[in-house]
Amino acid sequence: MRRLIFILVLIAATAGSAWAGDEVPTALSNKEAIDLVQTHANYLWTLIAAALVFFMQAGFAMVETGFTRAKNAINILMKNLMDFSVGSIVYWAVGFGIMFGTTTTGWFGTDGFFLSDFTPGGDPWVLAFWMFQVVFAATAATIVSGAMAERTKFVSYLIYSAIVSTVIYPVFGSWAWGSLYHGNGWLEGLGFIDFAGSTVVHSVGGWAALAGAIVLGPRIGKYGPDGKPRAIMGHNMPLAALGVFILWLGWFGFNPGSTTTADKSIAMIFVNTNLAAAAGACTALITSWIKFGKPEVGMTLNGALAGLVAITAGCANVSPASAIIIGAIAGVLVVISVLFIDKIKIDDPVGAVSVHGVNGAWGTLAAGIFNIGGTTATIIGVQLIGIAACFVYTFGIAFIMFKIITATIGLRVSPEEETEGLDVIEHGGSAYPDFETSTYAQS
Amino acid sequence: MRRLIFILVLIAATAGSAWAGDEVPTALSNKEAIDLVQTHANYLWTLIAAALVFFMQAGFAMVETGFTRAKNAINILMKNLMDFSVGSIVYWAVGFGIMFGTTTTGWFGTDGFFLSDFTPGGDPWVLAFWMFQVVFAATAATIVSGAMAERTKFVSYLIYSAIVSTVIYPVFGSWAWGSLYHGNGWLEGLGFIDFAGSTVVHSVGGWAALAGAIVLGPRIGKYGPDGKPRAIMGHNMPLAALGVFILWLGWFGFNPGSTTTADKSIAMIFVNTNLAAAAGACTALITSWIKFGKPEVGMTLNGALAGLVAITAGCANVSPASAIIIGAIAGVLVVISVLFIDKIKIDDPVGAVSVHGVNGAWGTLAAGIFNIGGTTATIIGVQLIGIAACFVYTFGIAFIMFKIITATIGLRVSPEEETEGLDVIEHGGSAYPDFETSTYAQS
Amino acid sequence: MRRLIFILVLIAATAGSAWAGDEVPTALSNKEAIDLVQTHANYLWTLIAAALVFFMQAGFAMVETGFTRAKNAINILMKNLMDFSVGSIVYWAVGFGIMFGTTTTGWFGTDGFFLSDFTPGGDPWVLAFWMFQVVFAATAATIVSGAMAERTKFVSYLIYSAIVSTVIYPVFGSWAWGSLYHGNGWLEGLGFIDFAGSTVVHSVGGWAALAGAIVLGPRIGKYGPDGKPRAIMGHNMPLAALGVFILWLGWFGFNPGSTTTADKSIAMIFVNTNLAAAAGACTALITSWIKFGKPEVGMTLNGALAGLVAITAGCANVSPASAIIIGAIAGVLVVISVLFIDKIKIDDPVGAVSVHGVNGAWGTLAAGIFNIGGTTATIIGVQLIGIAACFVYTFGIAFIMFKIITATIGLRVSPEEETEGLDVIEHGGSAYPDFETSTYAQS
Amino acid sequence: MKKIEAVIKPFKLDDVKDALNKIGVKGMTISEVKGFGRQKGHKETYRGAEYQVDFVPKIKIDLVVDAAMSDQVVAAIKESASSGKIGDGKIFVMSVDEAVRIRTGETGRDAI
Amino acid sequence: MKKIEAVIKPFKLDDVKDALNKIGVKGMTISEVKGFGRQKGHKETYRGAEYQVDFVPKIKIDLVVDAAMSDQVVAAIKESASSGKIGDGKIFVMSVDEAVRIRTGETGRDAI
Amino acid sequence: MKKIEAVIKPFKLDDVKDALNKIGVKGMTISEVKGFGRQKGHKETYRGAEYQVDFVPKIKIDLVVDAAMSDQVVAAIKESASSGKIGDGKIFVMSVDEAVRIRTGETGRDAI
Ligand SMILES: Nc1ncnc2c1ncn2[C@@H]1O[C@H](COP(=O)(O)OP(=O)(O)O)[C@@H](O)[C@H]1O
Ligand SMILES: Nc1ncnc2c1ncn2[C@@H]1O[C@H](COP(=O)(O)OP(=O)(O)O)[C@@H](O)[C@H]1O
Ligand SMILES: Nc1ncnc2c1ncn2[C@@H]1O[C@H](COP(=O)(O)OP(=O)(O)O)[C@@H](O)[C@H]1O
Repeated sequence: MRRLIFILVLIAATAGSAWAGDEVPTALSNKEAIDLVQTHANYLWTLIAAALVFFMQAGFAMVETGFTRAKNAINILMKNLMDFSVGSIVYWAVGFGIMFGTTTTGWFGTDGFFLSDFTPGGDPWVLAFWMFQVVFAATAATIVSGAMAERTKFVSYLIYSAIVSTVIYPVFGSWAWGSLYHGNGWLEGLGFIDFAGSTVVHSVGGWAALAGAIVLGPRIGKYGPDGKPRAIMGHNMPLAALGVFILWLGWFGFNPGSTTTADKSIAMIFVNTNLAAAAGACTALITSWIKFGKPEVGMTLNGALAGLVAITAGCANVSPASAIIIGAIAGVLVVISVLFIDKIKIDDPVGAVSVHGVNGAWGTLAAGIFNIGGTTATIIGVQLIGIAACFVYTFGIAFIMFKIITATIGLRVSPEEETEGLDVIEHGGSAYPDFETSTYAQS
Repeated sequence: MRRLIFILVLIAATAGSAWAGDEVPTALSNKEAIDLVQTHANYLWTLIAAALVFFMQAGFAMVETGFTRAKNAINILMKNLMDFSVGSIVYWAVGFGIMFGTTTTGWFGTDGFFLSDFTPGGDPWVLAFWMFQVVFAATAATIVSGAMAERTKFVSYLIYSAIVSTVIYPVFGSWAWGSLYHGNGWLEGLGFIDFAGSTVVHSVGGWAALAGAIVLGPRIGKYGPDGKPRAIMGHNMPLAALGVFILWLGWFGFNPGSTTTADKSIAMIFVNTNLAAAAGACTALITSWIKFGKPEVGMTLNGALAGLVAITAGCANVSPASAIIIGAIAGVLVVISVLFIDKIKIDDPVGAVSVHGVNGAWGTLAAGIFNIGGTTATIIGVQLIGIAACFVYTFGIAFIMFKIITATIGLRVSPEEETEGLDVIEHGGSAYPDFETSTYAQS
Repeated sequence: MRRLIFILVLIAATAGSAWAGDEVPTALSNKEAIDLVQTHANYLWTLIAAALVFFMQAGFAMVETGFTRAKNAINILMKNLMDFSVGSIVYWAVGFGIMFGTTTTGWFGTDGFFLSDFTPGGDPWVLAFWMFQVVFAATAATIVSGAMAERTKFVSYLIYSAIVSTVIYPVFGSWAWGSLYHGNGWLEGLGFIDFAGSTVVHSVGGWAALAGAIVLGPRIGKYGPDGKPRAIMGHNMPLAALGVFILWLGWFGFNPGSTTTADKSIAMIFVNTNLAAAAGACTALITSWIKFGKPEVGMTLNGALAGLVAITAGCANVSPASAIIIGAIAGVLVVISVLFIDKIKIDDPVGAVSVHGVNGAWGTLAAGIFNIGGTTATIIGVQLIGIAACFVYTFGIAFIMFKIITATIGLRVSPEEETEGLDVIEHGGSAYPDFETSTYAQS
Repeated sequence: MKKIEAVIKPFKLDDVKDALNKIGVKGMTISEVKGFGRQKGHKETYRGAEYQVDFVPKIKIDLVVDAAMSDQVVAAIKESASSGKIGDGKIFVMSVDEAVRIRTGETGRDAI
Repeated sequence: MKKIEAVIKPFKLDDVKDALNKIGVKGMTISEVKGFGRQKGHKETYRGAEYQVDFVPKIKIDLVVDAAMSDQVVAAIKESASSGKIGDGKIFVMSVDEAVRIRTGETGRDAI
Repeated sequence: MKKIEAVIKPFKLDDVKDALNKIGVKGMTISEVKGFGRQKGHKETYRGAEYQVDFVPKIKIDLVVDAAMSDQVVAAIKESASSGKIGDGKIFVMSVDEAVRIRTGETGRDAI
């Protein structure tokens, strides 16, 4: 490896200059060197955080698999793997440029495609930054798969998840975060606060999921002849719980990592993230206990996630005490929202809309309300504008996209396939061939 | 995000001063800046380590779920999720203050509740430190759930695990670690060595678990009419093994992270941690092979954990060779201990007492014996005092607590519920609805 | 802990000198302090990366368990746990010295056994470096278990995996990487490029796996009377998928960590690693879709891994665009290779040979072809020499080793044991006692 | 008394159960079985190798009724279990000599 | 020969097995079944939606014995399987024309 | 018609199936069962405590055939299922009063 280090040092020019040195150090050369070490720390933190956020893909995969039926396990796993894989490629090719390229209009970027901003020998920060951003894009994309689970055609999934990572997410992202790189969006221009993406990532994912679930319609058997929602139980609670722990871990990259700087500010973000998640789990547990007479596992797991989503916008500008309040409210909200969405006959197997859409909105509002520096009508107003813009834009465009897919290649599998299970029909395999699975209980 | 960075920089005052600078750097301003960068590295390491330790919650959840029966899976998962969630809140409100607040008596702290030591604009170190400590507190609490699995009332669990994180753990913690912040405990005053908590975290958890298992009594069917212990097999070995790998990973935050400093010392701690775990797995494998004629998976997994627990106290002050010896002995010890505890009719489904209690004590003693700077009768003596104090205090108070709970709301579920399974009765769900589970084998 | 910090500071001498300081700082003392902080960052990164690579053990365990049958789950888990545990001990005692000790011949090192290069008070870098290297050694060793799964005697496994970590891997490693420490190998002398070990780690593992699979012969029932390969389905796809996500995460330590330096160069390595994996998954999906008419999960998972293995050699000296090409080719290659190996009657249950051996070779060649600084016949030539040397050496010595084991203690379990399952016979347990498993489907 | 064994398609179970309740059947025992017959299984691919699943999942209903009710029950099952597609399954009728209710010790018709 | 089919509560299996061994029954075959009868299932909640589990897990014992032994066996099962609570299950007796031990080819009484 | 119930060793299923196909049996129903008999189970160790697995996994084949075919079928199963080792299993033959094919309503011999 060392041999290559040399090549690398040449590439990382600045580094070279700072370390070449046997020449006598001066206050100036030292200052330069100090800044460089801090820069190295920033790279380190940004990339480690990116790795943690990447791992959230595993979390989503486990949660969504655990909350759906065994006969569709391969399908949901494939979707989670492929939305990240396809997403990485398209975000490299197009998405990143749209989100962070220079923009004349303030509506989206128009350069920096194919990571063209990076030239060997040049400053590699764009690579570190891209790495951190691509895992965010994939998060938005993967949220959708949960709400549309157990009935969506695989090929259609690939197409729309590519569209989400190429256009839908990046365009909105450019409005709120473009200036983090070469862009400058109208929403951030207003002073919109969404530190790590309650709206930019989670609501975008959640509202797209909502559109998808509506266009698809509910799974066979989800609603009885009486129109009452029926339980279609997830097949593997340990996997679902593992997924939530993994997501919680990943959020320690998602929120504090959004500083892309290794400084003291990450401490409060860690604490806020953890407290909000804890509070969300507690209040969701209590709410389910009161409403159903028993502490329900699915809701409690959703509660922790709801707390995490809700603190994402304000994790850097609210106090720990506020974080607890924000998370606690999210925990109640998610239970009510899941029941409500079930009731209005929208079938969201994993609760993606309630967790990411609804609580993304709540969290964004809360970031304004609980702003540590105090709040104003303007701040709240801007937050509301951002929330509304996200819903109108995302739901609208996603709805149209899903309608077009339905009209062309088709979005949903046939009833036979749905009953048989997507694993056999779509992938020609079964996830648990050695186990006896009960065929009637949930067919 | 960048927009917020500014707010943050203001918050992180010191940082502000160091980076504001276009003024000409001086040796002094540089020194200050260097210290700041090092401080940033310390924050980074402390918080990343905290994230790794947090992930141990997932490890415990998988180990405990894997080592118990399918009909109680939801219950054990919920317990693991909630002890961390509830624990985070109560440790924020009370526990941290008791453990690290200023103390006049040396018995426990009396300020710093609700993270009141942190003021916006002030030094956020208390937040980083709290984050690292809360995951330790939750570790102590979650250990208990394993020993009391498959028969403890959920509501009673919530209550006692809250008490552990609020009082039981923090009080002992203040004795040994208080001076890491504002406190100063009598035990550390004596020079007690417990770098990362073989005693403070693991023995506290283990002895509380012992008290709980004794008060609860064994699971139905654990002992035959002949009084011989019968096997109640864990239902999912892959999950249990995954849990052990996750815990091993987490320990790379648990032990080296306890420096809360990014310096060279963490290297030896990493190596010691890894070698002790490896040695523990090896000797436990061999011991089980000799004793049962076959290399047994449960014992081997426990062996790795035993090695990790045992090296925790001395990870920073023993040599790698000593670490191997410490781990190797732990691996033998855990097998003997599990068999012994089984024999005296204490039912510990996952071996929590043997892994955390017994080997926590062994590790603490070993930290004195193998001290890299040489050992003395005094060192050993102090270690023994610490070990004894931990047992007497923790077992005593926990025993009383469990007795009170038994006498009031009740600690154990009804025999019917136990036979039916806690998932259906306590949570109204089942962990694997799509799978055919054998109902007689282990009912 | 703080109390110990002092002891530690004494140990970490240099650190001591730099921080002791209330004396007036000078440009020189500052320069020294700056270098020290950078050194701390390097330690931090190297050790965090080591932790991530360690976690790959969990990934391998899940992939191999998921891709094999339920009746052998405990066995494969034990093998994964023990190759790391035994491997850690023998690599500490012998392997590291052979790989990185001073060498007079250029064929292997002859000192630094038992970490003897570390002396309390001395520079602990050797410990950080060892920690990073031991997880690499274990990776090479664990690769073998997959190809030989479901029919290898446990005791024989322990022996040969110990030999791999003691001799086979270290000797080749010393040829290519020895100079990273005290050694200097003939291969690196030629200018062989293998930044993170496509050849050194993965091909070594893959070719040893090939030898093992050949000597063992296929599992009962793998080939029909007609000689056609028959599917023996893996029993748990969610575990397999989880394993792939974990491995992907671990690779963010494996590749960028190989800098063992916290500088800007890691950014491009992160990006390349991610893009190659994504591309591999995409092309494997497409290839399986074309070849089998359906997107097959096993192949797609292998595709992601193939991309990761292939980029390992060149991750630091190829452009992101090249990384995509390298990964894309790997994804196609792995499918073809798996089918080919199946066809020539070598039974590799998890595709270890195709993923690690074949794509390790491809990646090493690609590192020459796509070299960012341009390529030459010499570069390609040296890469080919390295690839060939690895195959001849590793396959040869491993083949002999397996033959000797077969002739002595025996390598394969009896047909009865194989039919019954290794868990019951070798370990006297079952991985899923609460589940009804189908006994005929895949007996 | 007669024992009626019906092998049906899993997703038909609910309909059959309801149909039997309607005609007053108070008890039955079901089990997961695999069927082999005119309805062929399907092919699966695993890592490139094809795999023929011969046996199709079915539900078997065991039902003991008073001889007098037998035809009516058979008719009800035939009705409710039929999808008209191959693989709908079979109904077999056998004689039962004795029936006992464990709880009460009642025998014969009272037992069922 | 007679075939005795008993549907019992899972946790009673051990007792029944022991009782049968006592009276010299050398073999039996058991299977996991689900029962529907007077004993009703239970309600489960999943993410807020209620779910009625109609079928209760039971164990079915298949046992072929010499006709002469039949009553004794039935009595033994009735004894050992009874908890007095609803859902204890049923015992059915049928005639068997022939029995063969695969290993030896023995038939009739020698086969069981 | 006759109902043939065979309890065999799982890994023999393929052979039995082929043997039955050869003599023209078009359908059968199988289920996973656990057997208790002369073939004893095995001991497992879990965390040091021994555990006796009494019941051995077996496959049960349910097969209804025309009475005339019965002996031939029994012979075929006996042949193909035999490994000569203890635990090979049993074959039982019972009379069936009626058979119905749900799809067509055909009864008797035409139904099977
Ligand atoms: N002779 C038989 N004995 C027992 N079960 C049978 C027999 N023939 C068919 N079955 C069962 O009935 C199911 C359906 O039969 P099949 O021939 O596939 O369709 P159909 O009943 O519509 O002709 C089979 O899967 C099998 O479980
Ligand atoms: N007519 C029947 N035919 C077959 N099995 C039956 C019949 N009635 C009951 N069973 C079985 O017996 C079990 C117990 O019957 P149930 O009516 O619930 O209680 P009890 O036997 O105490 O009256 C049921 O779960 C079912 O498996
Ligand atoms: N009397 C019986 N009634 C029902 N099934 C029986 C009976 N005896 C044996 N079996 C079944 O046959 C299987 C094999 O019988 P076993 O006595 O173990 O060997 P063998 O048939 O070679 O004598 C048992 O596991 C059990 O499933």
